[in-house]
Amino acid sequence: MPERPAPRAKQGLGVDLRLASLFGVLVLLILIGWITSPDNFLTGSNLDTILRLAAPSGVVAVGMTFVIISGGIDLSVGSVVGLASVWMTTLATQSYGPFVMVVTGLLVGLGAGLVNGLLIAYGRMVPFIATLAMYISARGLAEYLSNKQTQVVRDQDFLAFFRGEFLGVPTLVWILVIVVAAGWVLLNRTTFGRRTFAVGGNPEATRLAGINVKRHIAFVYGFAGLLAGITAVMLAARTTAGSSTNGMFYELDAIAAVVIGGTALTGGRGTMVGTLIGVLIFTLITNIFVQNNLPTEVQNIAKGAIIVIAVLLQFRTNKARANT
Amino acid sequence: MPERPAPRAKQGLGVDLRLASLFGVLVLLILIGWITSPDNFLTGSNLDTILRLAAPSGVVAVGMTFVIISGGIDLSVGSVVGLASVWMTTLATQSYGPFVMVVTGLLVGLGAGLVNGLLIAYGRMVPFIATLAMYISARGLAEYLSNKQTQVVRDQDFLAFFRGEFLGVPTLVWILVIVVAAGWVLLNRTTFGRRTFAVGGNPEATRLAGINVKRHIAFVYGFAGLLAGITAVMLAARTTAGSSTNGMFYELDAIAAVVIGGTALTGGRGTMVGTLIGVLIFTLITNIFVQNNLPTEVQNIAKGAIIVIAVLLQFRTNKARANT
Amino acid sequence: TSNEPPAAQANGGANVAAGQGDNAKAGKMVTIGFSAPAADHGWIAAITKNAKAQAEKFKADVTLKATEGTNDASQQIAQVETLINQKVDVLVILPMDGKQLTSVGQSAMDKGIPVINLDRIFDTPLAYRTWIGGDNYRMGVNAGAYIAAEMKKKGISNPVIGEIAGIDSLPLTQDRSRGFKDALAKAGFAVGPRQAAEFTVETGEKATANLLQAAPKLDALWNHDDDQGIGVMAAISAANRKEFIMVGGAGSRNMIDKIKADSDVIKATVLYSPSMSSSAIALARLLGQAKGMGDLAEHEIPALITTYSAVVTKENAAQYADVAFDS
Amino acid sequence: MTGIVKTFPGVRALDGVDLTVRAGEVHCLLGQNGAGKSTLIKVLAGAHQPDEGEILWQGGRTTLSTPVAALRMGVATMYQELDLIPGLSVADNIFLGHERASWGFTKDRQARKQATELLNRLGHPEIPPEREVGDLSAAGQQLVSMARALAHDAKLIVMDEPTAALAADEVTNLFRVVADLTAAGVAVVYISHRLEEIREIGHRVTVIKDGRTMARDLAADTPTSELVALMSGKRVETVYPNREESTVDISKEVLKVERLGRDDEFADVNFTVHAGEILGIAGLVGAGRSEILETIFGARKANHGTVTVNGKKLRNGDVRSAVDAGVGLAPEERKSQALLMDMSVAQNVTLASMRSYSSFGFTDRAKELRDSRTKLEDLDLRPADPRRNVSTLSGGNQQKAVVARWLVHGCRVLLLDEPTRGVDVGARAELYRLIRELAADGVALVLVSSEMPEVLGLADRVLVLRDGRVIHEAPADELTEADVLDMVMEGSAA
Ligand SMILES: Nc1ncnc2c1ncn2[C@@H]1O[C@H](COP(=O)(O)OP(=O)(O)OP(=O)(O)O)[C@@H](O)[C@H]1O
Ligand SMILES: Nc1ncnc2c1ncn2[C@@H]1O[C@H](COP(=O)(O)OP(=O)(O)OP(=O)(O)O)[C@@H](O)[C@H]1O
Ligand SMILES: [Mg+2]
Ligand SMILES: [Mg+2]
Repeated sequence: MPERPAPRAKQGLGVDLRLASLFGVLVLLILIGWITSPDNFLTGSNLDTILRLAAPSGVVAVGMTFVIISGGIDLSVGSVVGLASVWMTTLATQSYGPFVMVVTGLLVGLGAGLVNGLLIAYGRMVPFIATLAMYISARGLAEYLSNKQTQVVRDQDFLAFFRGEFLGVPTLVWILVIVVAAGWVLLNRTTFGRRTFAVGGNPEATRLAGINVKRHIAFVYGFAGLLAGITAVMLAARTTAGSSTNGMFYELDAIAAVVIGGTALTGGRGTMVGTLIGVLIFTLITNIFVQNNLPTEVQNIAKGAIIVIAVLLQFRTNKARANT
Repeated sequence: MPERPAPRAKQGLGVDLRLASLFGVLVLLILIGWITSPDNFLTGSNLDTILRLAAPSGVVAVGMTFVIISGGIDLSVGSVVGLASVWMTTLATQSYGPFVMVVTGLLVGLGAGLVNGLLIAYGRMVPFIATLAMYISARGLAEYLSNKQTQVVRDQDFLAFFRGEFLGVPTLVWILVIVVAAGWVLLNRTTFGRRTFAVGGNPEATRLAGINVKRHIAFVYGFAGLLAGITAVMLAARTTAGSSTNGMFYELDAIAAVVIGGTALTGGRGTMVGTLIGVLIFTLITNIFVQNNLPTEVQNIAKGAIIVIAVLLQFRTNKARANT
Repeated sequence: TSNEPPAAQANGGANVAAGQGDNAKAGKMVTIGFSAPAADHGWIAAITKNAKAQAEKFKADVTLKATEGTNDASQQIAQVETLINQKVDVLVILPMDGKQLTSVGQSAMDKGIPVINLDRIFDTPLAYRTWIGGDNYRMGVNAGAYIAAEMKKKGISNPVIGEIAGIDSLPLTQDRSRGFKDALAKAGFAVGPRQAAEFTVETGEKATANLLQAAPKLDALWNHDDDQGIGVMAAISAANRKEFIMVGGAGSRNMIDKIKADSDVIKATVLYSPSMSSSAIALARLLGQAKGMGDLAEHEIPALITTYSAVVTKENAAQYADVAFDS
Repeated sequence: MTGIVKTFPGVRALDGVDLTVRAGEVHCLLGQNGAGKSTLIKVLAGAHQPDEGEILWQGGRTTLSTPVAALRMGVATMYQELDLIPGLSVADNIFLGHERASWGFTKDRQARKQATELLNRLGHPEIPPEREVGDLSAAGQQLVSMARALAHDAKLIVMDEPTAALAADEVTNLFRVVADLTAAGVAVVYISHRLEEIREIGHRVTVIKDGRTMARDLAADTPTSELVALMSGKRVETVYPNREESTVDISKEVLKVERLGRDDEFADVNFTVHAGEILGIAGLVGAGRSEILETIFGARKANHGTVTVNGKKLRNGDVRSAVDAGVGLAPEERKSQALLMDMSVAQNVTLASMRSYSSFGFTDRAKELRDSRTKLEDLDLRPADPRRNVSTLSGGNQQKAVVARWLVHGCRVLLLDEPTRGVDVGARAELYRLIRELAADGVALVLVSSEMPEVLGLADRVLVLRDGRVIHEAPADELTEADVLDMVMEGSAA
């Protein structure tokens, strides 16, 4: 028989190598941060800051991981964050109290995500275009709803809870941890996750295995929308306000983080841990730059270069791994 | 024999049907414009305004058409426009006179495009990510070069030529016409165009047919960068200034126009005429909204909806065509 | 200014000017074209809102064609061109970037349409009939002077003074920062940690959260814009920092209320009021009707009007309640 | 070519292969799936760079660093995976890479004219050169591929399984062209798994196994058993296993298809399949066989007619309903329609039965591994490691993985579309045995194959299909290959 000793390294090991190289980048950044500002970088409060900044983008990136593994892309998440944050902070919504604020905020996110999903799955639109349309419309709708004003959150219970801490860790960070953990379990230990990989890997084969691919795709975008809703809640807490400008450029940051994290844009492959590291890398870069009082433009030039280097490095690792 | 009476409508006819439906949308918009502002819409000066506004985005979209047909995407064009416009308007560059301004502006665009192309073709980066990195870096570099100041064009020859008219038609519109015509010929009547379709349709098969796919891809992105450089020249003429904020969101507008124009994001298929109509549709929408004093947010909500409707409509047309 | 608080309430929080004397009477019909950048944050939104409210106030003799909203210079040029094509009588333009819109302003003037240039100034006086706007440099100076005085009052000789700027690529931000620096330098102080945000709450929060980490101890902080200020304050409260005084910019209702209450780090804000757009519409009307300004001896309205960036503190907050805008 | 070595990450695909081809001969390359045939010819085409070994061309040493180098030298290749651009026209595809052009501007009229001439030479003047290749049938595309090889005026044409997608009459046509070429002194390297073809046109045969040359320059009429022994290292005696008397009650009607039809594809298809029965469907490529299977399975929506499984009517156009009723489909294109190449064998096997491998939505990975390992061992899938990536399996074993998917699901009706396409002789025999065993276990099977002997040798009953209509139904032992060929060709030749 034509079979020989396993021609490729095992899937598990491969993932580990790739993640290890990513983790190396993270450690390197921490070292750089520590060396360049030894007094302020490795403090508890700076860690808090980094994690709190990472939290909303991290939650969006978890949803994006699912979308990209399923073979799609979601350009609208940032706008949906803005829309949901505006919705939940209008005077009308706030008058119903924090519970309604949070729940309807999540529902708006979910709803926008489902609209994306339906357009893509049943309207057969290319994800890029369907979510581009949502990107434009949702931001417009947010401006319309808010009358382009920043809406301050008046509800003290909401603020007390979401801006508070639990066991010394900020609520926002807890949310991030819970969402990433739940995302990991959902992706790796449930049929939903399995189907997401399958749909992204080979939609036709998945359909012919009796799985309702369209419905699954609609769910995946709905899920990403729901997480955008959670992000809106987090941002409303962090900034104590809802605004149509909330969540701007989150889609690009999330996509960059997911891809840096090793998830393939062609679908079918990806890891949640990689995404988390990707998000942390980007947050760290910003933090290190600010710590050293460097201007934004230098930060941007470097950010682009880091993306390129990280991706090329992964490619090297892959090649090296493949050559073993 | 394996050949039967053509089960699908002929390609030519199919394209015509699709373009016809697009053209219908264009005509409909013109009618709407005419009905809602009968006095101002169909005037020569308004036509001038529309075409001069369409000109820079149109040129970018021509390059994007090639990139998308080749199976890629270029998120960086807008930033490259900003970078090139800043480059050509620095005091140093301006001191060399208009010729150097234009030529180096184009070269900066070409260079940035080639960097994209090299990263994608030889660095094997996903186009989305390579150009995302360029998107971030080029804007940062533009801010750095310009020190975030708007640089006014002092050269009167430059302004006289590019802001002038020729045979009653603004130079900018001439440039658009020439670029679109040249783009059409390049795409449909040269080996370069043929190979662009081939690379996008099946890169491996193209390689096996003896075509240097990598070099071709690098060229395609270089070409898109060159057109971004031309756009920078046009914007510098139109705004009489160079600024790092020039060209913002042009990539999204261009992608939307190209896709509305019937070019498939999966590569291998597309038309130049469709792209031109796509660009005109978007410019018209903006113009109609301005004519009727409608606020941006409504405009954005509508723009998203129009993208969805136009794409769904095309899908219908395709289906109808396939079922004939 | 001639703002009346009750009118402000009646117009949903927008500041409008009432015409005075003869100017209050309806005159010949004037069509005013209005163009501003994308109203993506509170201050610009207030500018547009004020313009509309002011036009509504004068609806007897003013028609407003308000195109609004783009951050793309070339698109705003097209908008202004459209207004010119529609043959408006007067144009009020708040350019996305003064330098980039200069040519279209000039072409309007050339066609005989007077242009009121609002705030971000054109590159040449030939492009406008009248400019009305704030004084960004002095805004920075006033903020710096206030902070310097407070530092002296507290006897801090070597203070750490932070700055949260707005969008760095706008000339107005650069002017504000320059004024701030100059005023501090005069007192022998310097700007410490500085970060630029983008006039949005979220970027304000992010920049501040990071800045506060970089500066474990601060004595004063100037934030250019009260709109992003909501985010700045949120970051400060999240970091639980109280050791410094904060000064805002622009003068939103929110911040002025907080200053009045005196329970937060914010102690003052330097005005940069969007009420200037109400004034611009009022000026445009007068221009269209070939009238002068009531209390001035001139027959014509002046060519340059600079609003004053007053420092609003707890003591005088009540006085400025009417120009405060809803961010 | 001597001593060619090519390693891929983890695989030594070629481990010192020798191949000598003379002008004017048809040199056949034989070997099991994964033996390295395609890799060898890709080295010859300049698509792969060999790690070791040398290539002599007309006596001189050459290196083929790119496909262009090979084409310039005179080697044209028809690759195994169709190497066409679906969005381009027939003419554009034929001249891709050496476009008829001056100064970079294409001369489309000239290209169309020359394309028509080439297609004429292949006996297919009816294919319009401006037609988009994606709209052609698989056979039509194969012809375009061939026209492209001819367009190069090559001295050596390599054909990698050119007949895999062709029907019998097309094969005859192809052979005529090959004969013309060799008569003109062109050498042809011919790869096929169908030994009878090799006998028909081959002059000499080289057999490779596991990346090594097992035998070179054999005569084309070397006995089958000897060739198979060389290829597999063992002897395969009888290809089609004998029909055993099964113990199941084959009178039980499991699948009933009534008046099934789809516009433009097929119409009025009626048949029933009993438990333990194998129903074969014979017909030419393009007769609509795949479409019928996919419609039964719900992957396509029927325009009329019904499908009943065990007395229960299936919902039209709903795969889930078919799967729930116990129907499984091993589709025609394994790679694109059945397998998840990035996933493990186990995950591929359980894909259709996720429900039984999860509780409250959480996957039971231990059970998944356990069950799939058992099934792999049952099917003798090698290596029986469920954690392995399915892309590392050979074609035959991948096919078994697809069958395993439906067995794990407990399916009672299995639809097999070209189950042995691209599968080598040794693995074929195993698949045949497997199909028989399934029948013996009471599974109702529908078998579609382009290889007539396969249908006749395996099936109990055979439907003959022409142009989307059933024209004949009979027990397999009452039909001969010639009968069936007669029936399918009649009319279509006109
Ligand atoms: N690009 C590649 N990367 C890694 N391994 C490869 C690659 N191409 C081929 N192989 C491996 O090389 C070996 C030889 O493959 P090849 O395609 O040459 O076989 P073949 O004889 O043509 O088989 P078949 O009859 O199925 O076409 C196989 O084990 C295959 O998995
Ligand atoms: N791409 C296509 N576009 C339109 N019609 C097609 C296309 N492919 C196939 N058809 C039509 O569908 C019918 C059945 O084609 P198909 O080749 O799939 O049949 P088949 O009998 O399953 O052949 P095979 O043995 O190759 O699977 C034919 O009428 C054919 O012309
Ligand atoms: Mg092969
Ligand atoms: Mg078939």
